[in-house]
Amino acid sequence: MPPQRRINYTFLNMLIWIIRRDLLLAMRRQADVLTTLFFFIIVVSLFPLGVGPEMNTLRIMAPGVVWVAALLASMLSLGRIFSTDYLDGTLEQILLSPTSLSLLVLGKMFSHWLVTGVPLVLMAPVLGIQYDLPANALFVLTLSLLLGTPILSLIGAIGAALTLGLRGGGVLVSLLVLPLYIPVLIFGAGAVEASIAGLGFEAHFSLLGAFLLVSLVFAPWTTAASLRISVG
Amino acid sequence: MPPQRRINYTFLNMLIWIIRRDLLLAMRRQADVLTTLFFFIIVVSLFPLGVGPEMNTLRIMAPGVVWVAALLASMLSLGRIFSTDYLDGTLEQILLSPTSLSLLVLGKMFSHWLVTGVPLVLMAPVLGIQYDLPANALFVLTLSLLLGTPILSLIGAIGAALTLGLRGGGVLVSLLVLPLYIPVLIFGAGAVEASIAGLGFEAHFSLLGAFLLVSLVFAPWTTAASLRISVG
Amino acid sequence: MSWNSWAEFFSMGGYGLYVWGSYLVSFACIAGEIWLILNRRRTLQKYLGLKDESTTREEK
Amino acid sequence: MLQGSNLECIRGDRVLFSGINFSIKPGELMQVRGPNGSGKTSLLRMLCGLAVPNSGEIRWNSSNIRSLGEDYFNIVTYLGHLSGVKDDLTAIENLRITSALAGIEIDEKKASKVLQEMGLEGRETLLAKVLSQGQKRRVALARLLLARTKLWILDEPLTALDISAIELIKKILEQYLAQGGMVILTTHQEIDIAATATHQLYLS
Amino acid sequence: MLQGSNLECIRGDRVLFSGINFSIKPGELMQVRGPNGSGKTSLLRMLCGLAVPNSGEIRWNSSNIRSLGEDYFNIVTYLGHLSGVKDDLTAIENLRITSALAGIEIDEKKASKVLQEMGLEGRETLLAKVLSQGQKRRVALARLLLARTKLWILDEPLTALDISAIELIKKILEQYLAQGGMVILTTHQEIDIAATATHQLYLS
Amino acid sequence: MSINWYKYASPASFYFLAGKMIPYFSIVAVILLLVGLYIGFFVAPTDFQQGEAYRIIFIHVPAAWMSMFLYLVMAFWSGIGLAFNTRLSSMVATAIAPTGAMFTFIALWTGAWWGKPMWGAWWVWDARLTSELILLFLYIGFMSLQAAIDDPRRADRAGAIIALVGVVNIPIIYFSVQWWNTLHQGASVSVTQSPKMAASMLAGMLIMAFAAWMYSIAMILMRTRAIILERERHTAWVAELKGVTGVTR
Ligand code: HEM
Ligand SMILES: Nc1ncnc2c1ncn2[C@@H]1O[C@H](COP(=O)(O)OP(=O)(O)OP(=O)(O)O)[C@@H](O)[C@H]1O
Ligand SMILES: Nc1ncnc2c1ncn2[C@@H]1O[C@H](COP(=O)(O)OP(=O)(O)OP(=O)(O)O)[C@@H](O)[C@H]1O
Ligand SMILES: [Mg+2]
Ligand SMILES: [Mg+2]
Repeated sequence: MPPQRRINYTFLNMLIWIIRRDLLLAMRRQADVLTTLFFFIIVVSLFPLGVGPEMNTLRIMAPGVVWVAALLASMLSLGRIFSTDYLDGTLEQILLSPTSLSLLVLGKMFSHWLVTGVPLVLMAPVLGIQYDLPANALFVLTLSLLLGTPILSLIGAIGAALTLGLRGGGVLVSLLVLPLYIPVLIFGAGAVEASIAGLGFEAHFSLLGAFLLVSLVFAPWTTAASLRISVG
Repeated sequence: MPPQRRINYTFLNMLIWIIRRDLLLAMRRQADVLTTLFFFIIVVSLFPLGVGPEMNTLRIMAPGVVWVAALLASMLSLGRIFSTDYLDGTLEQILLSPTSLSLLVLGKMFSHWLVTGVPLVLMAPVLGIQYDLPANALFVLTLSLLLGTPILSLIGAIGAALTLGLRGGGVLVSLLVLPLYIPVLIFGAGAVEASIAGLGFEAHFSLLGAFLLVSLVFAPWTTAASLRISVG
Repeated sequence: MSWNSWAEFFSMGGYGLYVWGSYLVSFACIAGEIWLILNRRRTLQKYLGLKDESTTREEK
Repeated sequence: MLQGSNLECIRGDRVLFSGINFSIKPGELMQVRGPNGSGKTSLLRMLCGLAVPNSGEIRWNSSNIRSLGEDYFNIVTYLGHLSGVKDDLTAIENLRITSALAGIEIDEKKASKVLQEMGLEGRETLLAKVLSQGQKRRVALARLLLARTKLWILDEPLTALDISAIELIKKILEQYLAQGGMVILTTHQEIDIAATATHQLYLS
Repeated sequence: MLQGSNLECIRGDRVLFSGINFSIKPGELMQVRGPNGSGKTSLLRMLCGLAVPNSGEIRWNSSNIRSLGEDYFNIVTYLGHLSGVKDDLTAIENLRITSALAGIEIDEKKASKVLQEMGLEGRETLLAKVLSQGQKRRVALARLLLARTKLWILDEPLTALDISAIELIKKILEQYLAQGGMVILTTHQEIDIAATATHQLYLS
Repeated sequence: MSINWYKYASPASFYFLAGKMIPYFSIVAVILLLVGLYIGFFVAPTDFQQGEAYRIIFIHVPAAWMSMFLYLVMAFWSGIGLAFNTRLSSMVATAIAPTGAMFTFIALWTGAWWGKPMWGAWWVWDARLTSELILLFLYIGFMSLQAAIDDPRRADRAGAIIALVGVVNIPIIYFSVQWWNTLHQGASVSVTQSPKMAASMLAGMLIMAFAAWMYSIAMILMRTRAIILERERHTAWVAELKGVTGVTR
């Protein structure tokens, strides 16, 4: 006879607790949030230094560069989703929590996006100005990041979970995750390029939206399974 | 009366031990070495995806992109120089070693370069071909990386030492280190661009060489001091 | 240089947006900094229970 | 009632243990003993569902714990080598969050009362990273005072604790056992805990 | 002879200890005692030169250890909470490298002999990450069998060790003391070590 | 009259000394600012090339100067703190960083708002602009590093190292215009050459620069005082302050 599930907590409550916790941790380490953002800014600002100051070249590169930088910034912060929890044993406790693990994982993904994705979205227009993008393209760029960054957090978490506890996981995770990021990159940057070229970008956006939905459904579940494998 | 220094080890011996150790660890974790390399390859290969397949644009971007990728790859692997040693207490033992700490640190920097820098240098010509660079430029690209990557390891170690044990250090280190990497990037990529444009690149190279010498002299010492601060 | 009217002064020969855009933001930054410092001091005073701006003490 | 039958654990080329059988009823204590490396930690991780035995079965009231899934975690509290205390949270926050994850929500006042019982008075609002080894461990153990589970699995709970803390843990365990809880414990330190029955499981 | 005079340690708002004075001579043992969080670890890290006291002075044969610089590390061996055992190296490699860093080069045969003395027979070529908690600790402690330093500073060396290992450590320490070594030790477990003189330093 | 410098090197004495000096610096800063703005907007003539847009110079150049100068001062004091273990100098260095970062930001901002009408772009990847941007990153790096470390002694020393290493950037900014041939104009104020601009423009710029300097000193002193209080809150002299009401004691 399986035991009765206690009722003094609800699923939603759990979700809120885990998000609150992760945001609290992020607050404690404001440096974390700020540094992901600055990493993004710095990478975007590095390219002109390597490539040279010619504005026409830069304008062509802009969508690609901003998107690649967003991708890298988001990827680099993946380490933090699970590894600190793993190292200090909190993850074991999360795995042993009497709630759906997928739900807790979804909460962690959401707070990861709040902490790393949203600042990038907000910062993107300013960086676009550095590359002299027209207002219209800036708008599309921001919107494409808004749609795309959650996908990065969702998919990235799978990789982070799989590489947990492996030394050098930080780089291994990029190897696993980047191939999955590539479609997001292509359609994200593609939308902006299309809008610069004066073409429609709706097709790109609907593809991004579809990716988002698919990963929203599958990623938490897959990540939960990966965690059980990595820790077990 | 200070005690007699024992003579059953020499400075050189120590240096060899620490390099051997770090290479052994890298062998055990081949994934680490390979993944830095693959990161480099993937970043370089991502750009054409983000920017579009136009060969002329790509050729202009090539030196910048390869250099930025090398810089990021090297930077991302900085975490490994000290942090694993810090977490398992080996670093304390290194700090308590009766040899010059700067020397041990130099050994660690050297093996970091062997493991991360050298593969990039070897790989660069192949990637340059992807971007349709002429043979001459490929040669200069490789040479510039050969001169530049040791600087990245040397300077990077300072940042890694300073951020030791700080959560979110992985990204904080990039904030500290990237501004210092920028001159290397400018002159490294500049040399290649000059050679593509048919201009002389000797000036760039001698500046890179000067940077290398300066950092070779100051970086080990500064890093040793930073380590004592971070662990103390 | 003398301006013929306030309107001319504010338009800055057509560059009003840029000139005032620069000055306004700069002074906003300065004001912000001053506010931050004063606020920091106020919080500290409350926390430490200091009664007043005690800037001096009797030299012995 | 927790039952293990014919449990086996293989690590690398080595059979750590095999043919392990036991059963514990409410109010009973099981001490897992054995020298370093005999497989105590490995066994405990199987019992709490983090690892899977190479062969054999673990049953809770005659249903396999695998089949219980997440419901099993309503029954068991595990405390491992790693204490699950986050360095960047204060003691209070740590306790509130770990117990929330275990399904028990408490407010700050309650949390700080529990921490005081664990001898952390005056440290409740310090970040855990500045706490000493033993203090961290106390924060982790405070969770036991709140747990309403039926089975506690504790891997070396006494590590880093001073004598007064060990006394405290002993009292907590005895009280829990008296109320019908079950405890599975490893420790290299001698500790004498009163229970309805004390099983000794020797691994070697 | 190691002397501490008037040592003070401040962490955050708290004075952990102040006015600590002691001196140890060859053959003597000092046990640092005190409840969790009383500052034992902090004191030991000062004594081995990893941290700097907030005030006061630590002298080795009447010269300040700061002024000795790296020479001091020829005198002292420190073993902390963290054992300094690398997960990705085998037990043998770990031992060879840590002792090389301390200035003592040994070959594989010697290393494996020392590990066997520490009760790790058959585990010498396993990667440390698969070793149990106690086995890892033994690998770390093996270094003591090779050390030729005059002062050992040990922070909770007995953590995770089983009874036979504790006996072994006790024997090693007694032999070292008999040969004129000095030992500074913290532990929450009772252990009775024979020495020319045993100082007790209480922190609270 | 001889001043006992050592006395003022103790945070406690400095706290009171700074408290006395802040009003003077503030007043001088305000006066200079008003005079400078008056000259800038009402005395200096219209530039024949740039029209009125050049009036941004009166804030842009002082801010750019201060951004570099303050970095040097910060690196100097943190270096002193590192070498001689003087707490006060490290605190001053910590106090300088936010003001320096603010001036760097102002230089970037005003530069951008000047560049749009003059060059037609908010931003170009010119050497000087780039290195000023790097300077902002250096300030932010310094501040984030210190913020990430809880133990103030450790934070001081770690910050000092990064500040000193970053000093290499300053000559790069200053000479970048000579090294690379780019859009941004070179130095128009130089000790060796006679000035190339109208005397009233020059005067306005210099006066504004002094105003910025005085302002910085006042801000830094105020921030240092706050830092002193935060760090020394457990000492006897801070405890003594608790009963104090203003000057009356
Ligand atoms: C974001 C853009 C800009 C940045 C970061 C920037 C940065 C700087 C810096 C660091 C200095 C001081 C260097 C020195 O005195 O040697 C400076 C001075 C100056 N800048 Fe800019 N600047 C920017 C845009 C502009 C623009 C658009 C103009 C005018 C068209 C301009 C005109 C000047 C002038 C006239 C000086 C004074 C040079 C001197 O007299 O020494 N700047 N700027
Ligand atoms: N891949 C492997 N090959 C050989 N032996 C292995 C391997 N992985 C683990 N082991 C052995 O398995 C055992 C793990 O034991 P475990 O951690 O469960 O011990 P324990 O009883 O908890 O010991 P302790 O008292 O030290 O905590 C160790 O003896 C270790 O050497
Ligand atoms: N920033 C801080 N603010 C207040 N207290 C602090 C701070 N940092 C450290 N402490 C206190 O300093 C003490 C550190 O003690 P230490 O680790 O030396 O203890 P210990 O005697 O080794 O204890 P244990 O027996 O648990 O290992 C703890 O009591 C901790 O709470
Ligand atoms: Mg164990
Ligand atoms: Mg301790």
